[in-house]
Amino acid sequence: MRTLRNRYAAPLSSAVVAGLLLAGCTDPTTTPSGDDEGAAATSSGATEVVVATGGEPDSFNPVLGYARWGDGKIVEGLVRLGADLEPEPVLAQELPEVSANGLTYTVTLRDGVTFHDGQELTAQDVVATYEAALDPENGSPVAADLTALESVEAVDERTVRFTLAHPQSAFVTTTTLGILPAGQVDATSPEDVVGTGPYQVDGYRAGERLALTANPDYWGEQPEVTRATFLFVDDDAARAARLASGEVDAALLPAQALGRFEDDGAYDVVRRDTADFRALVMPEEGEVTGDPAIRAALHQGLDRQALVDGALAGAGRPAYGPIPPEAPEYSDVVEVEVDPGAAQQGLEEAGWVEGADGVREKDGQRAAFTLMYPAGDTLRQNVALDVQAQAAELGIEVEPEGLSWEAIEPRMASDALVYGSGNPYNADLSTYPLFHSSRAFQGFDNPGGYDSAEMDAALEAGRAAQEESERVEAYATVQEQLAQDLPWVFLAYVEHDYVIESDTWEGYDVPLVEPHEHGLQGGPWWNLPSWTIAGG
Amino acid sequence: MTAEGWREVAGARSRPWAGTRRVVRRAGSGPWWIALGGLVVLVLLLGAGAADQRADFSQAFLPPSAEHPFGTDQAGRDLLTRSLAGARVSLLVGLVAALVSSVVGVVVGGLAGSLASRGRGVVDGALMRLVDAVNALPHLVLGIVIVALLGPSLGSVILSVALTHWTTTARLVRAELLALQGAGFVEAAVGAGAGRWWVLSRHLLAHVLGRVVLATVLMVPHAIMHESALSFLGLGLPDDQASLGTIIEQSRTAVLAGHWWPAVLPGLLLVALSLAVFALGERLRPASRGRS
Amino acid sequence: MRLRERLHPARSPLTGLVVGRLLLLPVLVAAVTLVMFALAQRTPFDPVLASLGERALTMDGPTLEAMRARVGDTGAVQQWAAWWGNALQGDLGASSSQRAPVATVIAQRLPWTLGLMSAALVLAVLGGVLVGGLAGTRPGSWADRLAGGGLLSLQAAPPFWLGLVAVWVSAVWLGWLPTGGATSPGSGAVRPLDVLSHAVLPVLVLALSQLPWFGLVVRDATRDALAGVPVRAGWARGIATSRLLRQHAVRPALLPLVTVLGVRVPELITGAVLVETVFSWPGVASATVDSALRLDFPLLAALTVLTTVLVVLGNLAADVAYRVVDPRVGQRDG
Amino acid sequence: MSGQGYAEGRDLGPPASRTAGPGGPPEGGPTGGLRVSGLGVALPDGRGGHQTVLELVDLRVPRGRLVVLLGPSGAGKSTLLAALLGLLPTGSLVRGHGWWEADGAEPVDLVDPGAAARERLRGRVAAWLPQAPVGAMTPVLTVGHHLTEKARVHVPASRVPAVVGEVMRRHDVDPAWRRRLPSQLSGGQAQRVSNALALLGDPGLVLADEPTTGLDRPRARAAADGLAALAHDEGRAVLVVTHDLRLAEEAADAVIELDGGRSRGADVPVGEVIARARGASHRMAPHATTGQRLQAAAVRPPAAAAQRPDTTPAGPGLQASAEDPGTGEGPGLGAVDLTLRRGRGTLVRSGVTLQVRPDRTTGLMAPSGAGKTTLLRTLALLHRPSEGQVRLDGRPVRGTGYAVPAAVRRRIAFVPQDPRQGVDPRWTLGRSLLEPSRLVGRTGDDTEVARMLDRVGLAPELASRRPDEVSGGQLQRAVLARALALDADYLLLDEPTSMVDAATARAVVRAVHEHQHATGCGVLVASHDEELLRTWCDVVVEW
Repeated sequence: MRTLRNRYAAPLSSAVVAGLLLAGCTDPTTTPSGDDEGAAATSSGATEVVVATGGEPDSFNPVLGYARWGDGKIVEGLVRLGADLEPEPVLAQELPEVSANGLTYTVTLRDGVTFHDGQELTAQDVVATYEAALDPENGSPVAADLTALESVEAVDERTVRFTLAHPQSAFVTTTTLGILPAGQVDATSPEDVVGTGPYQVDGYRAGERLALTANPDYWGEQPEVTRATFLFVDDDAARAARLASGEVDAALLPAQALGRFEDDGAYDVVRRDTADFRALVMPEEGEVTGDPAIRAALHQGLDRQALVDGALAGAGRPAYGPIPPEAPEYSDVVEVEVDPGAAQQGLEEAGWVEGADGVREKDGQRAAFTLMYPAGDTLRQNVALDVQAQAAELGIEVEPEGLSWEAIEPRMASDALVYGSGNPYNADLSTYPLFHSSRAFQGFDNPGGYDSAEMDAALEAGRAAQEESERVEAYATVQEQLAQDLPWVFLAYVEHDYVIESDTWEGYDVPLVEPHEHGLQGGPWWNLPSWTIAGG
Repeated sequence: MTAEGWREVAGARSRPWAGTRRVVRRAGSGPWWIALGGLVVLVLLLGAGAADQRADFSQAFLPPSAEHPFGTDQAGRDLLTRSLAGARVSLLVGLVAALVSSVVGVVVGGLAGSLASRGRGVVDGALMRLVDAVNALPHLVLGIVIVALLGPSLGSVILSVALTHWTTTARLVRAELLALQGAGFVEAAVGAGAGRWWVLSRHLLAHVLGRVVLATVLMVPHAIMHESALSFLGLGLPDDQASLGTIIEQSRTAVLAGHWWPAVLPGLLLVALSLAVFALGERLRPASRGRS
Repeated sequence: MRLRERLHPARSPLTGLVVGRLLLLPVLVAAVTLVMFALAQRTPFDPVLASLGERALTMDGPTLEAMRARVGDTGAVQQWAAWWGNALQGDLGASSSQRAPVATVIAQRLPWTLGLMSAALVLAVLGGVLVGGLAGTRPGSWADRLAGGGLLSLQAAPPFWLGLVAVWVSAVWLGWLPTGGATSPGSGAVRPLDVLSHAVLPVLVLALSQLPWFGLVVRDATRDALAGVPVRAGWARGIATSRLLRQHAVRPALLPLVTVLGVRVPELITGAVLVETVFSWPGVASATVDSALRLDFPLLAALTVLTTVLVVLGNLAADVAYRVVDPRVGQRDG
Repeated sequence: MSGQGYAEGRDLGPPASRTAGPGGPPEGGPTGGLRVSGLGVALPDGRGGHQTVLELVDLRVPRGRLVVLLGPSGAGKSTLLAALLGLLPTGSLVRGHGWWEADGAEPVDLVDPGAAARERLRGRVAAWLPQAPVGAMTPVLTVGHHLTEKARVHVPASRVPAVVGEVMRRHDVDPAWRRRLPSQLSGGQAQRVSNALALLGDPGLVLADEPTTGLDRPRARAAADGLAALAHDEGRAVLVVTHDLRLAEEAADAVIELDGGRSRGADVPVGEVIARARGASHRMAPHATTGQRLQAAAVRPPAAAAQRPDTTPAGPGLQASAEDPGTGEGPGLGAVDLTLRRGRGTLVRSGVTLQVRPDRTTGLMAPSGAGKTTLLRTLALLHRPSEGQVRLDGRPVRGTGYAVPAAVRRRIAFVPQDPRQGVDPRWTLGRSLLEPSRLVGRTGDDTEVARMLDRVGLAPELASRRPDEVSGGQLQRAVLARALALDADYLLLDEPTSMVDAATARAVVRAVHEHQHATGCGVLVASHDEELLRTWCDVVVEW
């Protein structure tokens, strides 16, 4: 090969390098505002953090659903919900003043707050942001929270008044919506999203990363961690790999991938309780799934704790209803003593008797149904597999089937589905869309087509309640109805697991109960601005 | 031949080309090919009854042992059983896709070949441009598009593989037909008064079919590869019809947690399966090699 | 006969080839996209769900239904014509999965894919020539058998599996090679050394997945050359054996290799799709998968057109190279 | 075995005699040369056994002499050269020796000098002029590369350019060709490059393999002269293997015949050997009437036949005036003013007119590539002429292949050159042989097949074998048997003896003769073998 090497080796190897450099040098993905020198100058370890979260949020505009619970680091709402789920004022000077009839909420804005671009926060900005969320053209998911809001107006430069069509006891929790400058409410790219938060955007690559730096003009306390980079890594495996190779300091990881990190002292595993439930949607129309005896048998016979220990690898807790025990609306009426024997007996009594193949039958109908789950979601797949195994013990045949959401949607009326949702903040949101008959088969709302007049009345009462006690009572009825009709079989609240480099930062371990949505906002970095540097 | 006086020339074995003859003779023979071919049968037989395994999460991620030679997966299912079932799915998808694409290829190639020989060069030209066109498509990307738009299912995976791979067969059949038109034995039959049907049924069919069978078998590993790639990308078969690609895809996270077996061992089985089918094709090759 | 002459007017075969293929290209691209639009029409493909992505699941039901009602049902051909109308004016639409204009996505990601593919191709060719040449010049030896078996097995190994094994080895055992992305996440800058260290595994795996084919081609061609008259004639002329193997056996084998590089473009793209996915390489190939998984139709259509063009140009380059490099081709009868 | 054989070889010692061959070396010239004694070669047959190709060959080629080794295709001529050059396939067995005696030095055995000695010898003693010069050069390397590389074998790097320049001048190689690839050279240019390449380093022995194949007369003569000059002017020992009698006649100092693996005629004058080779046609046992005509044909001067058939009726045979073969009129299979093209229109030949008459044997002599096969296929109604007509008994036949009525097609039988192509590889020979009769509805049986095989001298057992289970010669005869079974009026044979040994050739000719005698069919034989045609045919057309 001598001649070959002599003559071609140099150009070839330089071609390899050149090919890569070509890719590198012409890399247009850095934003022009991306400040490389700054990055180099402040590379003092602990003041910077690199986080791998799940997929990129669909939008960084709060109007389009970003930071729905007011925990955005870039944008801030009038109020936010603390770790104890109590609202606390942020851009509002204090919590909203509610009129006696419960129809007007008046908010006075905090003084001296400026947006990242230097504009001062005014009432007009608040009004514009809420109006954009209400505009059906925007298709804002926040609109669902604001169904009661009739109008919003600026009383003066510093005062905003919300007028409701009907009383809504939980309205304060919806004023968490992040406020944008009036002229920029339709921003789509994160670079255009200008907030008032402790961090501002300092570089963004679509689908890859978002870099934040501390906002020097922040109205509140300056964060100790001055730079944070969020990597959007959809793939659990890739996230684990990048954490293992030391590229990132913290990451969201499924319980199955924790293995090595749990034993490794260099990492701290943060496990958060959640209101993020998984449940089986039992369609009303299904011959088997609609049968009360079958539902009751599953409700009583499925061992939630075994499911948590197995399918969830311990990262979860049993769930019996949509409202988590931490919430004031929670009622223990939904809870059940797991007893497979009693469940079987109930089936026998209802006429479901064991057939030749071990599957029960009633009037020629086999106790068998298909359980759909979104393909690629390992966790829901595991839940489905565990349900299959446990149901088989009861004599019920469950056939899991992984499908795309497109394929799932048209079959929701007939086939059971592993559903995930839930939030600890707002009982209305975690029940009304799922169980009110008017929402049957609207998008992914009320997927089983559950229809009960008592339930509808209770949901409406809960929504309209002004007094805390009134609301708690209404949701007690809701949960009673759920326990009675069992339209869904609730299985578990999934715990969210995060891995973070240990002994570098402090203050991230707060007793937070997370909602279904997590990633950029949730996790240990939920309160990133109040982290402190360890030993510092 | 007189036995005495003959000798081998000294140093002949060290000539640069000395090995070429041996290699040609050895190609396609040898017991290990047969052993690998047996693997295919084994997979088909053993994979048959292994589909319905219940999850048992207490047995999750057991490393390979005597009881579970491939270990267990995240749901505590025996990976060997699952891999064999997955291999059967992969093999069936590969076979059906290869068959479908061969049928399309035979129809197009047969049409082009017989029309070309009757002087209908325009149709032949058009069909061959079509073949060029399909060949010019990036197979996996097209497969991704088809599966994405039709929704992931057995049918769309087979379709996406078949639609992109029939061109090889079409070219082969056409070329074979054209070559056979000029083959001495066909001309001899024509000269002896044979008609088209006689030549087609007595001579051409057997030759072309032999080639097509070979091409089909050799296409199976390729189709398996495509299927597993699609499944791996999350665009292939759903988890409950797990093929080897799906199993490997589901094990990606586990690998990082130190559970290497769910990804590595089914992958090895996939390699062995492809090699086995390929070897089977190589065994068929001399049998279907008619001329030359 | 006359028709044939009209179809193939007298012109240099090379120009004819190039012109013919370039004429075929727009037709092909138009046909492919039309098929895509037609497929999209008769499938569960829901443009609203596609554009909303994950948001659809948490979105208020009535809002979602309202959006669906607003999306009019137009025919595939109209959609197709509209898409092309916009595309030809430079507007490729907006990608919902990447949240950026399609043109921007491609401009940002294409260099990464081209860099990965070209580096891998160079390595694969070098490795293939080395292994294939070594094996081919020693037919029947243990080195030949080892190389042959190894190449065949490697060829049977799916690239994504090779990638997984590489990740396992480097992340679990070695721990010092990055296994994802193209740049270190901490900094916004693109530093050559940083990119190189990130590129090691993807490039190696992609090269490894392409290498067997080159290796086998070179091995067979070398073996053929070795069995041919020129090698014997050279040997009889007294040329030293090592030189004979290099110049008269391996070198002729490089000719077919060079000329068929272009044909490998589809396989290279296939490999790039899988490797980019495994290693989170920010190229167009992984974007293809993303766009398909999220039914990001504008991006998917644009990327399909892009890859089709790449493959056609690759094939064309191969044919041209074949004719330019190999003087024998032009002289063959018919 | 090899070690022992090698030792025995040594024990025999170098030959005692160093006297030059017949005629002696030129005065003052170098002495020595090649002396092959008792050489036998057995090649591996691919099934673990060996096939003896050379039985016992003795010959000597003194320096300054050109010796021609004559023999039909497949006689083992090339094997002899391979043995001397060390190019025998792996696993071949040899016996005997090929001594090379240089001035006063210890004689070396070229056949089996031992591995170490071979390394010293190759490229220095013997120059090989292969049959096709282009095919023997590596296609991707330039002429200059080839020459430089060869020069470096012999001289230090500093002298290479000078040596290459010198050898290019000597062999008339234009300096502009240095940058060309072998495929960019014309036949004549390639020949000169090949000579320069072979003779660089001044080897004493030149081994030329079929140097006139594919050349027309003038170029063949030039090639022969060139070879003669190598011997006579430059004092090398030149051994030429060929089946070209004219080459032997024109250039040889001595002619040796190779038949059945044995050499003959070393001690006989050239003229006698050639005459005997010419006369070898009697071995073909023609039937009586043809035999008489042969005598006349044999004495006809060769040049008389070298006229273009389109200008004058060619081949003025015995009854040339009575049987003008050029009109296409009257009974017979006629080609009238045909223009033949092949592939996508490459012109092969135009203005071809020829008549095959019943009960006559017409010969068509032409070098390879002249279009014989195209003409025969046209006459067999398998190939469409671009212009002109094929006439059967005076009436034009329209169309080709399926378009021609089956009855008309069956009147003409065509035997292609390569028998391997001629039968369906999946069918047994018996089934192939019965195809003609099955096509007309008869169901032939084993006895019919046996009779057909017997006609061409084959055993009935062959009926159950497939084509790859019989030898080329057997297959050739089987294909002929099938053609004969058609009972066609015209039999067209394409190079019937080029790929078979002498015995098969004789059997083929005998079978055709007997068939013609029995049926009175017209026969057209196309061949490049002048001797075969001259001794067999009534009329010979030369292209």
